[in-house]
Amino acid sequence: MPAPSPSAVSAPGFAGHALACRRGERLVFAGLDFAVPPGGALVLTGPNGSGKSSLLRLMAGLTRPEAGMLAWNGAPIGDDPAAHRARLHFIGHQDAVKPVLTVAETLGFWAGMRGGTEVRAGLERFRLAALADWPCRLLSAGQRRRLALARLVASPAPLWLLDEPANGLDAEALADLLAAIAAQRAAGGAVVLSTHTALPIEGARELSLTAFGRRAA
Amino acid sequence: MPAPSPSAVSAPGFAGHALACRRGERLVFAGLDFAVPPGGALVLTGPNGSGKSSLLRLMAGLTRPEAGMLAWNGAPIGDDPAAHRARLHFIGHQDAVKPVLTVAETLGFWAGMRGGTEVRAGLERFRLAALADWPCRLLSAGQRRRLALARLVASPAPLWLLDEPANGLDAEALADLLAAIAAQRAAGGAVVLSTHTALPIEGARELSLTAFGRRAA
Amino acid sequence: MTAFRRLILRDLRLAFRQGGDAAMVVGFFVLTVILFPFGVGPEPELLARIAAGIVWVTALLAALLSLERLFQADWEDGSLEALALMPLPLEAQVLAKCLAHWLVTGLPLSLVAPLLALLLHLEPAGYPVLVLSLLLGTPSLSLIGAVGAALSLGARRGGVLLSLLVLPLYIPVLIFGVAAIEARIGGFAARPHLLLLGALLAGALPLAPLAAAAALRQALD
Amino acid sequence: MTAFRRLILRDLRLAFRQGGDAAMVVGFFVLTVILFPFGVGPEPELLARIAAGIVWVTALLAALLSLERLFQADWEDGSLEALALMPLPLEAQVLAKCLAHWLVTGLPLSLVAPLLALLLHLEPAGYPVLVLSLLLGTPSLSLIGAVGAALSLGARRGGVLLSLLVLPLYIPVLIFGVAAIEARIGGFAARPHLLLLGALLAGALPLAPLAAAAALRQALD
Amino acid sequence: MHRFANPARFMRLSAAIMPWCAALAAVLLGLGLYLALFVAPPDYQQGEDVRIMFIHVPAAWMASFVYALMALASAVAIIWRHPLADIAAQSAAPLGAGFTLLCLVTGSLWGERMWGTWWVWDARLTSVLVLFFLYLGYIALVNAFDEPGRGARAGAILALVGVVNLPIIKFSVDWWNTLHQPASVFRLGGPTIAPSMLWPLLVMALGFMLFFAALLMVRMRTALIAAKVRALRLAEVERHAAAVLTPRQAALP
Ligand code: HEM
Ligand SMILES: Nc1ncnc2c1ncn2[C@@H]1O[C@H](COP(=O)(O)OP(=O)(O)OP(=O)(O)O)[C@@H](O)[C@H]1O
Ligand SMILES: Nc1ncnc2c1ncn2[C@@H]1O[C@H](COP(=O)(O)OP(=O)(O)OP(=O)(O)O)[C@@H](O)[C@H]1O
Ligand SMILES: [Mg+2]
Ligand SMILES: [Mg+2]
Repeated sequence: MPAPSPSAVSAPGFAGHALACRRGERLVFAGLDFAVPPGGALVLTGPNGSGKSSLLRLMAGLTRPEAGMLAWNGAPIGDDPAAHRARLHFIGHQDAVKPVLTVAETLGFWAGMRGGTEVRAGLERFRLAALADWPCRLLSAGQRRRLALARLVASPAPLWLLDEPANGLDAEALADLLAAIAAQRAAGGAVVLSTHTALPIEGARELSLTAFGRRAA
Repeated sequence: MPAPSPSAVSAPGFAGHALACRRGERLVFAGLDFAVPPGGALVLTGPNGSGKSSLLRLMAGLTRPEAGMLAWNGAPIGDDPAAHRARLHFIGHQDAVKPVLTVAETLGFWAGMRGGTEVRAGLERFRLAALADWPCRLLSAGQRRRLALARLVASPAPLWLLDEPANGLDAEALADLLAAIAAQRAAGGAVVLSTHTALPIEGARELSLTAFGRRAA
Repeated sequence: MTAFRRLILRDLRLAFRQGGDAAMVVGFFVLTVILFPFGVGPEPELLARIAAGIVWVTALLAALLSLERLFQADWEDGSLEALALMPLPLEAQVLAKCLAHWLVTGLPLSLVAPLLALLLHLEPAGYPVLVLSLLLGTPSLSLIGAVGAALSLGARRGGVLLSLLVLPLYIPVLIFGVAAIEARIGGFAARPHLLLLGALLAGALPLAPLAAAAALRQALD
Repeated sequence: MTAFRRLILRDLRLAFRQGGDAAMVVGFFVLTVILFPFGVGPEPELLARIAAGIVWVTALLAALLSLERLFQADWEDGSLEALALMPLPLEAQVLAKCLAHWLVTGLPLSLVAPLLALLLHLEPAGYPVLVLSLLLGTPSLSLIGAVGAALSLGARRGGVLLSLLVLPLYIPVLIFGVAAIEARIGGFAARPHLLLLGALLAGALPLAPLAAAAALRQALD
Repeated sequence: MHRFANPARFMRLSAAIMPWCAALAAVLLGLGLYLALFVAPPDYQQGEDVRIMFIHVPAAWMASFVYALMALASAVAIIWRHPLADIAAQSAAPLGAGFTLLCLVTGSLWGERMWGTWWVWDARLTSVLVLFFLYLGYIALVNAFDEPGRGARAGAILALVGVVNLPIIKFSVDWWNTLHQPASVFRLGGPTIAPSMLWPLLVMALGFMLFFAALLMVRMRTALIAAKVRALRLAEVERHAAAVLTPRQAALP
């Protein structure tokens, strides 16, 4: 990956400079730079425990960087956390799906909390429309994952942070995800995702983390 | 997949004949046959919700088939459920890892419950030895998955039932898993696993489930 | 629908569908009050003496019981992370969750209390004050409990911590609640006690969500 | 180490490390008993009258409180599935889990009870019987509760159901437990009541694991 | 289809028996009420209040009897997996709860007259209350799962566990000294109740029993028909879904 210059932080899009992350007493990574222009995609790779999830949580503002800064269109995200929250979607390892709510209720809730109204579109994008009235308890692992991903479509947001979104998806659902990502980028949105399998995402930059926090060459 | 003849049920290894599975009031699949000889491997594929997990749970004896029978070396497993339990490993979608126990304690417990003593070997096989004294709360998603898989090595058993074991594993861990599977088969064990990504498992049969339970040609 | 109301609605739905943590409270409350006569004996005068205390202590335990999992379930399944990233400030979300919690615990509990007081032979004069004191006091229980629940999240000994943190804070609510009823039964004015309960609530209403939200943020860190 | 002992050890470890569900019980117990004087007033004679009842009712609630999650956590994270596939029969596993549960709830609770009885001015004559009755009664609470917890696993209103299912079955234990203490204090023999408690335990010991294991199997189905 | 073989026989049999059962119940209840209200003498102590007994006591007997029946059906359901047994247990539960409630209410009314209080925490009364909660718990448990099968199996286990309460109800008056009357009909050494009261009581009891039997059959028939409708509708949906989805599945690489 071409390391972005510090000036990338002031460019349009989402960027980070000299980031360091500490979990407990361990420094997971340090001196990390990245930049995702509007319409761009950044793919995080690296072995288990190298800090992909930690980096994504940091990007979402769930944790604070030990050092360095994150910026959106040049403005540090720490300056206005509410605005940052409003512009991002974060899908972590867990699906945030309640067994007793139906598929439509779940998606309606998460979309509605962000003022999104495209519930129907979300369900259809990930082929869940036929399951709309099932309680989520009945979903298979991949169906749950698709429901989590449907939030992306149901309430649009310019920045997507996806932690191993392809886990457990079948071939069709993977194609749906890739199509959704392509549409997001075409609309000028930015996508950051982590993965262990090669995903055919055109023109994506790759940021490869190593086990001890040094970026691979 | 070459459908096994009914006589396969009486052959050595693990086999099922005319299996049907009902979840709630839905028939997930019916009329399903399979056979895994000693040293063999069976790979379950199919879209999300096609019944791979349901089939694996059924093979484990966690649920009873709606119709049909399962046999080990020709003897129906229903005749001696205790013996069946003793000979199998089942790793589901969930990792059965407690956040407050350490890695070594977790593996020690699960192996010990089956009389297994190869805890060290399990940790090493999945490169967890360095993390042995970490509480599992600190593990990354892939590290947790590896810990679940380490049970396979820590207490040997002739039949492995693995539900999407490769999910979340990095390239190294995937190689570890494939090596463990190869060793198991070389020792005459049988392996059944489900997956959404193509895994290079030599000489494995594939059983492809479709959304409504008819086997694909 | 605003995000605030949506969150309340969702928590109510969860409570009614799985009941589990919150709606069980009324059942628990009723059964507990039924247990007491077994424990202390069935003499009506004795029961009447301790009726107000029993109803209030049970209300307190019921609230405590249901609060332990106020954030726990959301935390375990990743929902809390997602909620923390919603545009609605976490403080408002805590308030919404407390309100939902009160609607499925404090409110029905206050309404069912007279029935239980009847079983326990409480003096008739005490009824209106019993209901009033519960209506004023139980929201404070939910709010204070939320702080404890948030603090103990992810702590290694969540439960013990929760009760140790919260119960002492509950004591003033309990004291004023019971005092109001006893005052009325004894022929004195219940009003000062009720006003104090109101003051506690007025204090908890802005402070508790602030404290709980801060605790949640650092639990997610 | 046998699988049975290994399971006990693991449950004890979990209880001590995360405290949460089981170890909080003693704290809960102590605080509740402390709350009562606030609720019913501090007169020593009144407290002495109801001391045995309060201690027993609280023990019961504490058991109930901690039982809700006896199998729940294992169920949610896939451990229960794995346990059900272990060579050790599920009945034995239930017994092991009940034993572990009793060791972190019933046992400490029985041992700390005299202290609380002191706070409540229980007649000195009642102390040995208090401890004895708790030692005999609390294992039954764990066992009966395990059946309820297993039955309500995954049910739509787990919590309410659990108390609805279990509290009625707890009533006999409560009655005999209190009766034993009151008998001794009143100068009568406590022995028949204690024997009945023992009989309940002797009945629950083989039956409860059977019923609970059957319920667990069908919960996994 | 073997599962429907027995239910089909039940449907035929019950269709034949049920009307007779219901008619006989109506006659006996009418006769019993007439005997109880107009023929039986007032009690020398209780006066006219004693007439509550003719409702209270049969209701109390039925409360225990229905529970025992339910437990028996549950045992059959668990051991032989007989499809009718589950339905019988589930259909009986609300009826049993009704009888128990009737016993509690009439007992309460009677208590107000005789003991001057609606309710005392005495062992007999309490154990009946526990029985009522057991019924409620059973009904709640059976309906607490989305899959009917799971609820039925959980309920069966609970019904068996709750059997311990039956001897407590029966013997509570002997084991503890209570306000409540000890047994005077079903006791060693024969009834101690006057024949002029015994006969109306027995007629009422038989009437209650037949009334219960008729209602049970109605409820079981309804449950069976509902299950069949559900199965047919589900098969229809699945056929439809398969027809819609198969072409796309086939087109997959
Ligand atoms: C809510 C209060 C009451 C409850 C729950 C209750 C419950 C019962 C039960 C369960 C039985 C059946 C006993 C058996 O099968 O052996 C019974 C029988 C009876 N009860 Fe009550 N009862 C109540 C109040 C009363 C009162 C106030 C009276 C009258 C003073 C009364 C008089 C009787 C009599 C005479 C019998 C028949 C006893 C026999 O012949 O075996 N009950 N009651
Ligand atoms: N209790 C239930 N009642 C009704 N349907 C159920 C129930 N449990 C599961 N199902 C359905 O059964 C089907 C099979 O689920 P299963 O988990 O076996 O799928 P899977 O092949 O493992 O899918 P995935 O690849 O997503 O893990 C799914 O469509 C699921 O929704
Ligand atoms: N609270 C903590 N204290 C110490 N170390 C921690 C803590 N939380 C996480 N870690 C460690 O931080 C590292 C980074 O974890 P992270 O979850 O970001 O990895 P990851 O790249 O997402 O891995 P995976 O591919 O397995 O999901 C891991 O080694 C993990 O064990
Ligand atoms: Mg990760
Ligand atoms: Mg699956």
